[in-house]
Amino acid sequence: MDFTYEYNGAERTVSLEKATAGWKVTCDGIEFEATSEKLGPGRFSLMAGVNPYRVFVAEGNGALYVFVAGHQFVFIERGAATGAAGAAGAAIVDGILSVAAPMPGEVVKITVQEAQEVSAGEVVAIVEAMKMEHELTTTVNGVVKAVHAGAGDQVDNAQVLVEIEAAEG
Amino acid sequence: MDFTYEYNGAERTVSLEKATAGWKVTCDGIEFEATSEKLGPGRFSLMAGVNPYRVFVAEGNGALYVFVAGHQFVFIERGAATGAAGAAGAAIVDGILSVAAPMPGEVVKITVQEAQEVSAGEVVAIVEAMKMEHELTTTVNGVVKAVHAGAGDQVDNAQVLVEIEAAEG
Amino acid sequence: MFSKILIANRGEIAARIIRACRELGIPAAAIYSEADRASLHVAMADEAVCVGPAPALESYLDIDKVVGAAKELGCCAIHPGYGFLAENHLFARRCEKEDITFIGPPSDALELVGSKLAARAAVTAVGVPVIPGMSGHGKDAAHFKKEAKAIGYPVLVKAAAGGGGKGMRVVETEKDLAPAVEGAAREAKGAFGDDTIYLEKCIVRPRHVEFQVFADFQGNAVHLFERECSIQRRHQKIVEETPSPALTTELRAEMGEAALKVVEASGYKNAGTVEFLLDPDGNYYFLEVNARIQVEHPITEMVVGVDLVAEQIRVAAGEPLSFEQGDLSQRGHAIECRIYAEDPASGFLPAAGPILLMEEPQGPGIRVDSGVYSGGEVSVHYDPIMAKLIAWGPDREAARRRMSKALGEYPILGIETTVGFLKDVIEHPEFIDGNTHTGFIDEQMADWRPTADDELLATALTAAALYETEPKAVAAAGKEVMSSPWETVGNWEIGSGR
Amino acid sequence: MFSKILIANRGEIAARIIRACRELGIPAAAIYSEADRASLHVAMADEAVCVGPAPALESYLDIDKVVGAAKELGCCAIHPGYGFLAENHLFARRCEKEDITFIGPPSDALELVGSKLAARAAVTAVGVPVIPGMSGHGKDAAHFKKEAKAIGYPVLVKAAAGGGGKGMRVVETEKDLAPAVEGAAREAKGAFGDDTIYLEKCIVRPRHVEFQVFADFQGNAVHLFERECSIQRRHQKIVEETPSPALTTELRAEMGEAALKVVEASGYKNAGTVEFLLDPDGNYYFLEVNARIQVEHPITEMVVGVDLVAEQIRVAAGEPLSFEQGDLSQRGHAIECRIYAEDPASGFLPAAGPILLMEEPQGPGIRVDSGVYSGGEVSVHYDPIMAKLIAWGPDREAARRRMSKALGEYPILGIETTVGFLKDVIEHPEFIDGNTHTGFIDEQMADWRPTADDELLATALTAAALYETEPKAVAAAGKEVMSSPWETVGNWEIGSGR
Repeated sequence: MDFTYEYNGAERTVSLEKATAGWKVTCDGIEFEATSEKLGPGRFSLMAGVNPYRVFVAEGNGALYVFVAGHQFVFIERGAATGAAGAAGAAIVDGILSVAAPMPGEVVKITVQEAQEVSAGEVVAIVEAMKMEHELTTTVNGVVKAVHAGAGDQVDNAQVLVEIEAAEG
Repeated sequence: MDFTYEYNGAERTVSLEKATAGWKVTCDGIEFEATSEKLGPGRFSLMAGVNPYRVFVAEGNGALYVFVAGHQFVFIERGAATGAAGAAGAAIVDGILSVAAPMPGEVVKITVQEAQEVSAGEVVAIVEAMKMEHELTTTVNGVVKAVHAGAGDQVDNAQVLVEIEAAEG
Repeated sequence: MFSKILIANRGEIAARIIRACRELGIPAAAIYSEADRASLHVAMADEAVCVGPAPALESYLDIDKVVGAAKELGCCAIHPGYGFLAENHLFARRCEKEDITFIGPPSDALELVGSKLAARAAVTAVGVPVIPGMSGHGKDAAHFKKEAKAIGYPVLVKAAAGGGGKGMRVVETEKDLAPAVEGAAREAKGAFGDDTIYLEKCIVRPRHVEFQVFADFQGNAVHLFERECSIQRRHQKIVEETPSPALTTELRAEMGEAALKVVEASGYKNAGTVEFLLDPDGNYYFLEVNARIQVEHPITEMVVGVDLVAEQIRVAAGEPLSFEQGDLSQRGHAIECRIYAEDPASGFLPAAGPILLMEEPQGPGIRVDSGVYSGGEVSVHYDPIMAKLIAWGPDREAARRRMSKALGEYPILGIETTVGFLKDVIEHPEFIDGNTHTGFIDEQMADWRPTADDELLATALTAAALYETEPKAVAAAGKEVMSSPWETVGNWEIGSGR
Repeated sequence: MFSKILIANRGEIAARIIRACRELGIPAAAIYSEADRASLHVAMADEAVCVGPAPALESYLDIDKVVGAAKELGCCAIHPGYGFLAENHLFARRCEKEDITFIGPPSDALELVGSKLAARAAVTAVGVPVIPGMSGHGKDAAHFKKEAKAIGYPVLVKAAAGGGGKGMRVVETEKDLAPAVEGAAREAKGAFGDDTIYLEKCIVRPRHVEFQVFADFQGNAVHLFERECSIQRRHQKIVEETPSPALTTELRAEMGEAALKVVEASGYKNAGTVEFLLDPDGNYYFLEVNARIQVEHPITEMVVGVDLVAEQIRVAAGEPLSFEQGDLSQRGHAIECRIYAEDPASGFLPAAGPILLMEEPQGPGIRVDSGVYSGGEVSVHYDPIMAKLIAWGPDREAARRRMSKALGEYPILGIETTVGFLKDVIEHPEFIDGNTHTGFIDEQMADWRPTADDELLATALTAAALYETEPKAVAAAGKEVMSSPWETVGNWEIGSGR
C-alpha cells in the first residue's frame, strides 16, 4: 500500500507491506520493519526495529497532523484543500500581488488607497487578532489596484484585503 | 425522553425534556434545568442551574460509567448482561451455594473435597490474581456438592469453582 | 474568610484560582462570555454565569456586568487574575464601593502604580534608580519628537497602563516615531481602554529581572526573590526562570531591598511584582509594578515553596502574611514556558482553532497550568495563551533538561503552537549558558524553522499511513466502524444541550 | 557515565526511570513481556525488546533473559526498579559477573539486608533496636509453634525475602499459625522465588516510619528524613506522607542516626530505605531494609528537593553523592496515594480490565507517576498498581486538601479503583488529625462503601442520559456518525501492526 502526502510543498510517499509481525516500510530509500499498537484515539506505540516511538495522529483541515519525538508534522492529504498549512499571506499571480489576512481577525486599518504607489516593505494593512496587531506589508513595488476591506471589518483567514499591481522589472 | 438504568440494584429513571436552552430534567422528584457542552470524547461540561459539573462518561461491559464531583457511578443498561457491577462472589439458588471466582485468575488450591461438610466462614478455595492470594469462603453450613476446578486452573470472573448444598434450617 | 469568590477571568489563570479556592474550601464562581460556555474554567467552577457576548469589552471587561454577576451569585470577593480588569483601579474602587473585596491592592495604590509615570516619580523619590525617560506625557507628536531627541534614540514607546508588551514599540530613528506612537496608542486603547503613551530610553542588551513582593494589611512586606524573564518576543515574556543566572547574592539582596522600597512608597498591598531592567554592567533600573498575580508566578511557587494565590486570598481576607522574610529561601531552579497558539514559523501569527488532539507532559518536577483541553478550541477573541509548562529541578541544568524533555512530549495537534520553538530556545547554547537578554529571540532565533531529519520524517509518514489503514483493518475484521466525530474537525462541536 | 541503561521493570516505575535517563541524556532500553507490547513504558523508551511470555517468571523475573536483553542492546547498566529482580542478590551478582552495573547496592549488601534474619543480627550488633522475634528460621510447623509461644501472640508471619506485604500474615492464636505459615510461604515463593518464613512479635497500633538513606562508593552516607507509611491494607502501604506527624525533631535525628548505623553495618550503597515501627510511646524498632528505590520515593523528592532516581544512576556510575547531610532539609509536606486497580467495596478484589476513559489530575503541587493510559488495559498478570498521585503543600493540611481535590478530579472509568476509597481516607477526621497507625484501615474503614447524595446521583443520571442522546442529536443534524471504536470496550485493541 502506498500513501502519498504533501509535506513542506513536496510530495512524499511511504509504502507499507505486510510482514510477518507488522509492516515492512519503505520511504525515500529508508527501509525498516515496524509494528504498531494503539494506545488510545490517535495515539500509537510505533516500533521501528527496536526503537519505539510514542506517536500522536489527528486528522482535520484536510491534513494529517503527526507528533513524534517532539516534532510536529503536517501532511496535506492528496486533493485536499490547503486550509491547513498553505497559509495565504501574499501571492503574486499574473503580476498582481494579493495581500490577504493571515488569520481570522478584525481589520484595524487599511493604510493605502486605490491607485497609490507603494514600495516593497511598506505597510498596507493592519489586522488585529487575539489582542495583538499584525502589520501586512507589500513584498513588491507597485500600485494599489484594489482595496477590498475597511477598518472594523471581520475577515477570514486568507481573505484578500488589498491587491497590488507589481511594477515592471 | 425517559432513560432507565439499574443503580445499586434498583431502577432509576431520569426524564429529559427539551427546554429553551438545554433540557428540563426530572429525576426522583428532583427537577432542574441543564445544559451540556461536549469537552471531548466522553467529557462534558454539564450545567445544572448555575452549577457546572465536569462529567466523564464511558460505555462498556453493558454499563455506563459516570464520574462527577469525585464520585464514580456505574449504571447498568436495561437488558444488559451484568458483567460490570453484579460481581459474582457467592449466590444461593435452590439451596445450592455457588462459590465463584470474583475475578480472572489462577486457582491456587481447592481446600475442600466433594461430600465434605463445611461451616459458614470456612475457606473452600484460594485464587491468585495480580500477585495476591484471595480466600473464597462459604457463607453457609452444608456439604460440598461439586468441585469444578483444581489447582493451577486459569479461571474467568464469575466462573463457579465449588457448589455447596446448604444444610436445612 | 470569604464565603464565595468570583473569578473575573478565563483560561488557565481562572483554572488556577479555582484550584486555590477549592483547596481553601471556598466556593468559586466563574463568569464566561457566550463564546466560553465550553471553556475549562466554567466546567471547573462551583457556579457560573454568562456575562455577555464574545468581545471582552462586552463581557470580561464590562465592570457593571462583572459586579452584577458577583452580586447575583452572592460573592463577597472578586479575584481578577491577570489582564482584563486586574489592574483597573476604577474596577477596584467600584468593588470597594459595593463592599466586595477586590483581591489585590487598594484602588489608590493600584492607581499610583498603574500610571507608569506616577510610579516613576514615587520610586525616584525613595532613591530607586529608573530608566531615563520623558518627564510627563502628551498626545502631541511634536512633544514626543522633542522628548525623544532629549532622551536619545533608540527610545521605547510605552503605554502608561497595562503590560504584557501591548502598546510597546522600539523606535530607532525619528522618522518611525509618529506611526509607532499612533499604533501603540491604538493598541493600548484596545487592550486597556487607555491610550496614554510615554517614552523611555532604550537600554541595550538588558536582562528583565523582576521581584515578587507581598504585603499584608498589618504592615508586613516581604520579597520572594527574583524571576528572570529576558526571553521575550515583541516585549511579551515567553520563557521565565528563577533564580536569575545573572544575580549574585549581594545584587539579589540589594534589588530585593529596592523592590520593598517601591512597595512601601506606593502603599502597595497583596501580591505584586516590581520589574527591573538589568544592564550588562550590573546596573538595574526600575521599570514598573505589575499590580496583580503574574503569568509566571508558578516558578516562584516552586522554588520558594509557597502558594501565592492562596496567600493572595488570605491576605485580602485580612490575615497576616503566613511567612516572614527570614522564612523564605530559594531551592533548586524553575523554568516556565508559555504555550501560545501562535505560528512561530510565520511571524508568530495567532493560530486560533480546534485542538484536535492534545496530551500534556507529566513527571517529576513538571507542572502544567492549562486553560484548554483536547478536543477544545482556542478562541480568536482572547489572548493566545493556552497553558504554561513549568519545570523544577535541583539545579538550572536539571530544570532545563526536564523542560526540554517535557516540551518533547507535548503534542498539540490541529493548530500551530510555540512548543517546538520553545524547545529550540531551551536547547540553544546561549540559553544553556545563561547568556540571555531581552533581544535574545530577535538575535538568536529570528530565522527559526522547525527541522526534522529524514528518519524522523519517515517515522512520521509511517504513523500517518498506519493511522489511515486503521478503519480498513477493522472493516476487514467484519466490525462496524466509522471515524469518531471527535476525531475530525468541523463537527466536533456537537453538544446535546445547545 | 553510562552509555545506555536497561530498565528491568514495567509500569509506572519503568516510566519514572526512563524520564530520569532522558534527563541525564542516557538512552533508556526497555524490556517487555508479550502481554506488555502496548504498555506505556515501551512507547516511552528509546529501545525495547520482548523478553518472553506474560507470566513474570518467564519474562521480567527470568535472569538469563534480562541479562541477555542488556547484552543484545549493548546496555552497560541495569536499573531494576522495585519488585521483580530489584532485591535479588543473585541477579545483582550475575550483573557484576557480566560486567554490567547493577544500579543498586553491591550483591553482598543486598544478600545481607535481603535476609531479614541476617539483617536483624547485623543491626542488633550496632545497637539499633529490633522487634522481638524468632532467632532462626525453619520450615517445620512444630518449630514455628514453639517460637510463636515464646514470642507471645499476636505474632507476625513474614517472608524473609521481598516486601510489600506479600507473604505476611498476623496470627492471633495458635490454631491459625500453620495455615498462615503455609500460605505465606506459598505467596513468598510465588512473589520472590524464596519461601523462607519467620516470626516476629506483633506490635500493637504502631506507626510505620521509614528513613530514606543514600550511600556512595566514596564512603559518604546521608539520610533524607522519614516517610510515614502507616496507612496500609494487608501490610501493603496505600498512603504515605512526609514529614511524619509523629516525629519530634529529636526523635527524627535519633532515628536518622540509627538508619545510618544500619547502612554502615550492612555495607549498603546507593538508595535504600530503613524501615521502623514506632509504637505509641515513641519506641522504635528496626523492621527491615528495602534495598531499592521505593514506590513512595516521590514524597521525599518533593519535600527534600532531590531527584532520587537520577542520584541512583550517578552514584552507581561512581560519582560521589551530590549532597551532604547538612545540605538537606524538609520543606512543606507531601502525601502519596497509590492508585490500584482494586475494588475497595468488595474486599479489594483485583480489577484487571480495560480503562475506558481516564484523566489525570493537574495543578500546583500535584504529581502523577503513571504507568497506564486512557484506552489501555490493566493486565491480570502483574501488580494492580496503576499510578501514584502525589500532592505537595506548604504544610500538611495544604497538602492534604490538594490531595483530596486531586482525587476528586481523577476519573478512571471501566474498572474499579481505589480512588474513591483513598479520598475518604484523606478526609477521615482521624487522618486529618494525624492519628494514624498500621491498623487504621481495618479499624476505621472496614465497612467502607461509596456514598453519594440524591442530587449528585440525579446529575450523574442526567450525564448518562445526555451521553446517550448524543448520536441521535447528530443524526438529526444530518451528519454521518457512529460511536467510535475507541469508546466501546471489546474492540479497542485494534492495532494495525498485529
